[in-house]
Amino acid sequence: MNFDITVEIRGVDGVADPEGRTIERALGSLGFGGASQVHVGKTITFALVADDATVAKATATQMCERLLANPVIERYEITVTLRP
Amino acid sequence: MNFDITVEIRGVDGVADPEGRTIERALGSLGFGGASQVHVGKTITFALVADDATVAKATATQMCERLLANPVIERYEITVTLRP
Amino acid sequence: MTARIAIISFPGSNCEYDVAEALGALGAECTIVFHDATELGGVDGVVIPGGFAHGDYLRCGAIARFSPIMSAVTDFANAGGAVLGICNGFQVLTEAGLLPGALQRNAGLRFLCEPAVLEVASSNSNLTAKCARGDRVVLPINHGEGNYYCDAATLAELEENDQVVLRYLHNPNGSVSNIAGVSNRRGNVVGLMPHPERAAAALATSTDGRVLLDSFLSWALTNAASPTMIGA
Amino acid sequence: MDHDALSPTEISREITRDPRHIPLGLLDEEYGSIMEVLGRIPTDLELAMYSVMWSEHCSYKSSRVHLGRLPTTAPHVLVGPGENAGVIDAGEGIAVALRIESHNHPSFIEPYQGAATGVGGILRDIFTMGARPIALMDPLFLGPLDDAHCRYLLDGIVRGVGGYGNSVGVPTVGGQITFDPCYRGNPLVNVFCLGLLPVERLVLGQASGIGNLCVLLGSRTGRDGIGGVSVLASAGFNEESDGAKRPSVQVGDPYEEKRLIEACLELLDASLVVGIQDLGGAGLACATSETAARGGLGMEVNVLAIPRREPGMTPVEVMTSESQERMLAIIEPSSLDEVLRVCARWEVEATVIARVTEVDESGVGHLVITEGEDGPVLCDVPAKSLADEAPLYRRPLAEPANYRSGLIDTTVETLRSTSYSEDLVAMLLDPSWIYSQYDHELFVNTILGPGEADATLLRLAGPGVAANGRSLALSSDANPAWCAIDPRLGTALTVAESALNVASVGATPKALVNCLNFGNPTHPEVMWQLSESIDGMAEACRALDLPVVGGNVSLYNESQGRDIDPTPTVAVVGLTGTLRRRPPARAWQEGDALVVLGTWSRTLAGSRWAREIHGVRSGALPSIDLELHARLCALVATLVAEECSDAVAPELVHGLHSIADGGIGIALAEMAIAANIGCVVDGVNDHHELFSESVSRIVVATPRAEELLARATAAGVPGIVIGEATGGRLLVEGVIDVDVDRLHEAFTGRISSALGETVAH
Ligand SMILES: Nc1ncnc2c1ncn2[C@@H]1O[C@H](COP(=O)(O)OP(=O)(O)O)[C@@H](O)[C@H]1O
Ligand SMILES: [Mg+2]
Repeated sequence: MNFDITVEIRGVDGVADPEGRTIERALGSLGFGGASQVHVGKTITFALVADDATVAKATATQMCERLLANPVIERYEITVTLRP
Repeated sequence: MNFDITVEIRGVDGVADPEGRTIERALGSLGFGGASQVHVGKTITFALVADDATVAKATATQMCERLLANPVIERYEITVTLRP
Repeated sequence: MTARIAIISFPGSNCEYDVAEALGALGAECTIVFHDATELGGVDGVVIPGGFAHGDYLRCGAIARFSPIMSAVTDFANAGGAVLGICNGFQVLTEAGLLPGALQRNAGLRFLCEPAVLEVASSNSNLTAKCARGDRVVLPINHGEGNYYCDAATLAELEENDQVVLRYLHNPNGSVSNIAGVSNRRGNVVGLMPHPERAAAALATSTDGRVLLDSFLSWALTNAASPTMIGA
Repeated sequence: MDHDALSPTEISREITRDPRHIPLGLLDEEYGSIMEVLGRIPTDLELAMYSVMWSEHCSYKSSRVHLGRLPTTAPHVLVGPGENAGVIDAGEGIAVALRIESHNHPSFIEPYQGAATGVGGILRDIFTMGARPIALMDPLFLGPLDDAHCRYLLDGIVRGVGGYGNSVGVPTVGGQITFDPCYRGNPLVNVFCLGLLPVERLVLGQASGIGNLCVLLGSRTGRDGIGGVSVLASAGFNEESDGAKRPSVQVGDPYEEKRLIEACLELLDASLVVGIQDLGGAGLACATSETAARGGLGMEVNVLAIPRREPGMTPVEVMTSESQERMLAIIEPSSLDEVLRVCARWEVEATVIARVTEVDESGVGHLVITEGEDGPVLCDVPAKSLADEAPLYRRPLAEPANYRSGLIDTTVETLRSTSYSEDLVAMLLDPSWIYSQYDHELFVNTILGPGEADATLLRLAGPGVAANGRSLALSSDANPAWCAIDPRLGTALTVAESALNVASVGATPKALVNCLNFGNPTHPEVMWQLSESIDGMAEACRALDLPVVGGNVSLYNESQGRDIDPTPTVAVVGLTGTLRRRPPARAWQEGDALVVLGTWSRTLAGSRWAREIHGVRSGALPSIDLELHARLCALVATLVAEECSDAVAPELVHGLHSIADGGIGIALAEMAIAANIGCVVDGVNDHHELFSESVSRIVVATPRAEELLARATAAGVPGIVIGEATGGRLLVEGVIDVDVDRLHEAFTGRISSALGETVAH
């Protein structure tokens, strides 16, 4: 089966996010005052061939642990959807 | 009202995505054979105070047009959710 | 006559002193203008130097483009004044819409600090007016995001209008058509990734940057921005 | 807080009743000493502050008794060890600040951020002295490249050094790389920084002036790096606990640091600051107690005034957090408005968090921490007791059982290979994969950059310090293989090598800083190695007139109970006269005679050839005559200086390369690669002579061998002609025959081909 995988990667809570803070300041000075808690993360999308959704999720999890995310400072969230 | 905004930023078609290609190769050499079409994008999340969802979306769109995305190489997608 | 040059410094810029030294040695009178200023003063040319303006957060040059001084730089450029963006300055100029295209992460995904051999592709710009097409120069590159991109239509337009200023002989970063530097249509706004100011000092490995910087200074003096158009 | 002093029995009862010192890494005796100092049971905050300040990392409690044996003075030394950085007088009103530090354990846990924050930390040590940082170097020590995790670490560490150094706008102009299995589970990341200042801008990290304000500059305080010095830097690694140590990871923000540098230098130029201190290990606990102790006064801190990044932080977390990019400035109250204005312009947050207070009736300055302006007192301790009165340990020393037998083992001299050419090819390693990822040219100071010569040569100039024609030479060196065999002689050889490197670009060596990376100090063999190493360093520095102006000790470098090889890293800085031309580099010209100046040697003990090709690590290291070495350094510096100081170059020296690891073989190969010209050598008889690593010698390429040898003789330095530069092959009669192109390919490819593969955790 063909799956679409989306991995959202963000800093774990408590880790500084200097990029988010800088963007927040820039938005403020452009007059977008109402924005706060700006955070920047990474999204990795790919197609994956797997027997079923459980296997796809397990494979994606392994990929995150070994390569895609850095568990020391990042957490990740995986979404699996069947390809139409 | 308080909204959570998520802006997904990805390369426009035709722009090379060397990071995606490198990850794809790396996944392959780690033994994750089934992955293809790897793309890397950016996700910017923030909290926004706005009168209603339409205004929130309009404000976020302006932010993208002016600062968050560069139309020469990037396209963006905005998701607005009401804060519980 | 002495060319008066404004060198723009954003928080995070770091090559402003180097540019001032190199241009100063060629006889220019340089002032470092902080990004919060709103006026350039009476200058003949503007340089946006290398560095990491606003930390290069979000995208290189994206936030710098909104610094107060950038309105004055834009007016100066539109009035025909000589504007040169080096490395991060090139990124700022593309973000500000003063030059076409965009700069992306190096194809090899690594920062690169090394010499590059370049070929002058046009002498129709403030930077290369004193060079001939086909001249070779060696200049250091120093960037993580110098991979120039523009779509096919823009590229055709650049070629047609003679706006490709410099090309790499060996493409280090994946740039479209080996492009290392471009100009706007009039040739008064130029951006390049390599650092001519690093190839100018007496004991430097290469001194090829001098002819380019010298060209920029002469061009700035003879093609003064039309004052009536500034701020128009 | 008025209590009757606790009796010894009350103290020991308390230690067992409520052992809350244990998770903080304090020993029972140390907890007892704290109660003795205070005469009462400490509060939670006090105990936490003692635990970080009395950690090995902050207090040097195991090493301090030995460090005193190093020579630290010379007429040109303005500031020696004890301050944030050493400072020397470079003449003409210019001073040079230098310092080296390790960031070993954090880099193992998170290589990118560990290395990045290592760079951030050493930069603050330099600009806190009033100096503008103009150069970084990064000696690195990793496990072998064929190990995937080591490649992952190397990749992350190099990206981290570059990611921070490049963006903060300080060039990384040199460093070194060693691969050895002993670093597999404990890589070493040492970072050196050098800065320049007008002599009159020199400031010290002191809190002076009762009533003066302490302003915290820079980032907000978060929960990152809590207890980093006691949990991470002062204990070894073992598998189960690594995960638990992870919350200590700090994240660096080079953009914040860049603005902090500019803001601080502007404050100092405007004389708005009476003292300034960086926040590094142990965070505010360290910065407040050290500045108060150095100034001999007290300080009152309002912990609620400290801006936080996260809600719900406790006073203990706030005071011991190691959040990066923060500085503590001590200012007169009348300067406050101007200080805030300068900081606002650089978008640097600035908050008054404390004030300097007078001493009590017995002359003791107290560090008092309150919760709110007039709120409850959470801490009231003598500032000096935190900063200077940690227990000192004279830990037991023991010569390792195999030390003497190793020295007399002659196995190494019986080793043979089938092809010495192939050995040479296998030993070549070009670190350009590393330094091409670092900006090494910013400030247009770099005259001889990484890879061009034995030392980096920079103009003695930078923003705010105009070029005067003179220049600075820098070299960082370490050779753990030598030190594993004989830490005393090995360290002396390392110092000698570094001094000759600096001389070979025409400079006179002026000062040394060191980073002593060793294993677990509770192992008597490790303490013996440390003590021996310090003695070797002291001997060499005395003989070569090199004052030690600062350093850093990193202990507990071990994994799975195995200590790393003793790894003393040194960095030597030298000064040249006026340069009119680029000095000769590491190359030669067709037809040059090749001369070796210095001593001759045959022993293969400690050589890279013995270790890398045959896995043998024993034998007696080549000896060194330090007086001869000093003469050699002086001769080489003079010869090179003559090539670049006058209007017309004498052209007696076309190129040169000092001989150290890899011996004459590697020196010749690297010169041939750089020149793209081969050589024919008949003066090297066998593989002993080719790969021996005696450091008192240098290969010089000259068109006039007779004249060069006469100069050497006059200077009391031996020398011989070994061959000629010519052709396209490296030919050492009877030993080596290999094409220069092949050498070039092997040289440049080694790291990049290894790292071309996948870099996974
Ligand atoms: N091996 C050494 N040789 C000489 N001086 C040393 C050595 N190790 C540490 N020092 C000196 O001790 C002082 C305190 O060092 P350290 O605690 O690392 O500073 P910081 O508190 O800024 O991190 C420094 O001035 C340093 O130069
Ligand atoms: Mg310090």
